[in-house]
Amino acid sequence: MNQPVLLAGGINVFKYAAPQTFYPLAGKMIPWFGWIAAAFCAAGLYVGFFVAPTDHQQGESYRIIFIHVPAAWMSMFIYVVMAFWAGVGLIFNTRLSHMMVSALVPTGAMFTFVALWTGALWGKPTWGTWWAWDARMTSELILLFLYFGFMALQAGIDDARRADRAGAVLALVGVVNIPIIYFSVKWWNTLHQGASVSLTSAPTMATTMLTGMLLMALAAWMYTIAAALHRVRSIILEREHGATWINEYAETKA
Amino acid sequence: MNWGSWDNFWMMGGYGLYVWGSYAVTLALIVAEIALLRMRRREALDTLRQHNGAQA
Amino acid sequence: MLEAHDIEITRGDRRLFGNLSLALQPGTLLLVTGSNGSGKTSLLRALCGLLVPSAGAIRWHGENIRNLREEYWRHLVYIGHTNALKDELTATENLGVLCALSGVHPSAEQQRQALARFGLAGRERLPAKALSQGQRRRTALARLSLCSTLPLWILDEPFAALDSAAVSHMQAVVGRHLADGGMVVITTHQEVPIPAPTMTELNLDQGYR
Amino acid sequence: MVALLRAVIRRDLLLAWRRRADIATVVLFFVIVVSLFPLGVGPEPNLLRTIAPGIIWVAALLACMLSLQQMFASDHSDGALDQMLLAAAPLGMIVIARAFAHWLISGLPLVILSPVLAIQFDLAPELSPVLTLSLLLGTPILTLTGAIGAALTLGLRGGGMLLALLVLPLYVPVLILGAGAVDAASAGLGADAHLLLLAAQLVVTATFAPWAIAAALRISAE
Repeated sequence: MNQPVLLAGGINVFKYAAPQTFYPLAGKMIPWFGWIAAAFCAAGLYVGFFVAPTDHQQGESYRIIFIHVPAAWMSMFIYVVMAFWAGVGLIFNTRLSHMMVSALVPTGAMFTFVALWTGALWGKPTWGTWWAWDARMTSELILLFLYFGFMALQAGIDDARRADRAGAVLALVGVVNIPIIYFSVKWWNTLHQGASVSLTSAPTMATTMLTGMLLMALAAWMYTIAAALHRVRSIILEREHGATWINEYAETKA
Repeated sequence: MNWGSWDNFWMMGGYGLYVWGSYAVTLALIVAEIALLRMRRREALDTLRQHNGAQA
Repeated sequence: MLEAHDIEITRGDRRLFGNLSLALQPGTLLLVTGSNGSGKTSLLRALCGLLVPSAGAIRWHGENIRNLREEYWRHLVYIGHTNALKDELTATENLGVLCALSGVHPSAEQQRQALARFGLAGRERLPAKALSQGQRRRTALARLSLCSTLPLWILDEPFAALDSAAVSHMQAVVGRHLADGGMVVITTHQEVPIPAPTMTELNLDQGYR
Repeated sequence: MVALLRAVIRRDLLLAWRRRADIATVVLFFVIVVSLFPLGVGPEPNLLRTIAPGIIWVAALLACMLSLQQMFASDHSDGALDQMLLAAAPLGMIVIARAFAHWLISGLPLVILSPVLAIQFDLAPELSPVLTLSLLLGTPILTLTGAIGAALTLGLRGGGMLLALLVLPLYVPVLILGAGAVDAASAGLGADAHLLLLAAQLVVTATFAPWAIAAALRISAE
């Protein structure tokens, strides 16, 4: 069975689908992604705080955007990537893709929470309230519930194989439902006037603002890859404890 | 450079609480996630070594 | 015919067996033996297609059963160690549903006769919860005499909880099915001789590691 | 195959009839939850009229959840589920038959009761049919979506709470469209758009959910 791998670089990526070849490769990639994330983050923060001008409507409070928007993007993007690996895992029956799904979930939930938290802190000075039943905020909250549901389901199943496959079905059902949820919440929101303030009507963006946001988004992306690779390595260690290479490896690591 | 002084920087034009509240919690969560990641790896390795010890 | 090629079965972290191959020709009885926990039930569930082997393939007339699905299942009767009876339904109603799921739709009279042959005459209208363990087992097994047109029978401990009369009737039913060119897979820990044209015994305690 | 599916539906209805106390529990739960709200928020008629659709819909979601826990559980423990997985008809079809039976048993009673509960909340007479129609279109979606969760959590410890956690977020669109239909009608906007969207969602769910349920059942039964 073939299995595409996260990073295709023109080399034969299929042989890295086996956990024992993937494990050292991932180990080599983690520091790279980690440092690239840190560099993007530093650049993004510099642009965000020292280059981007003050917004004439919102003053300095808009600077929350540099984490709020990237976190919100990542929260949704990670769920889609999860669903992709879940589908690959179900179709090609590859253990590594299922492990990748489980490795992505906590980071996705973290970004979802960050998006909600920063949304609330941005909402207070902008709308005068911590929480508005705005379409984006509400969908983000439901997305957080979907992440929690996924984690609870996998935690509730002892058998790794069943946990993988049940989680995969749930991720696919979730990803089909996310757009439906989003549009229904939006529809509901427009019907119930009053909470119609939207984060999109926020500042007309200066180019430097956009640059800062994109840099931070890239940082979040690289961080996610590093975190997921790190976690997938732990999952491999937990799951494959019968394999000889794992046992030998554990001895070499003090 | 936008800010005349560090004081102004931390004040964030009166929005310091909101801006720094956002950044601090995000930072705390990322630090916590990294700590959890390392803990999980250490625990996985410990369990493996115990398995190996039991077999040897 | 039913074949298994180099199958390996893993439950959780435990590898039950591997490199197991078998072929079952029409008219053959396969007796699966082994100690508790050796994987008899798992093997049967894998042969049914309920459990996917971690390696290897199971074929029905040369075609992988994973692709055949209901094309395979319409030739199969599986009776597990649970009887699949609903407590609130009568023996006849239970029998009717189980046969219907196999794609067989016997008349009320045929069902009554099948139950009678298994010593359940006069109990057809009792809810299953009012039946004893042995009677429940016999109700589940009565399905076999209605599903004799389905060539492959996979039976998990069919003789458990049966009295001697029922055991000998079961022997006869299985014997007739084999004589008619059917295939039967049975697990048992009892010594029950079955008149089979050809019989293979598979002991899961030996080899297959 | 038709005879097979008919036998499955007949079995479920027969079982429900013999266990009618279970259906009564679901219906009573629905009525009690709805009746508790006026005690919590006060008997002010205008307020009650405003919140009625939302309350009745939320109670319907919860009642549906309650009944879903039993949809596959006993069949899983007594081996009847294995027989369905090995049936001579596609599992997706059997799942549709079972979902239909489940809806007849625990969805339809809620639909039928809703006009009575609407009276409790003094809902305008012309809104009551809208509420009933929205429930008629929405409760099958609840059954089908919930059955995915029920199949995934089969035999797990804490299955009931887990089921709620998995399924309730997925119920959001149904709740919004269902309760929204009545709100829109009372605001004079007409409920057609909501009801049409609900119907569309029913079609989509009925097309895709059975395969997800079937896959989940095979995974859980392995």
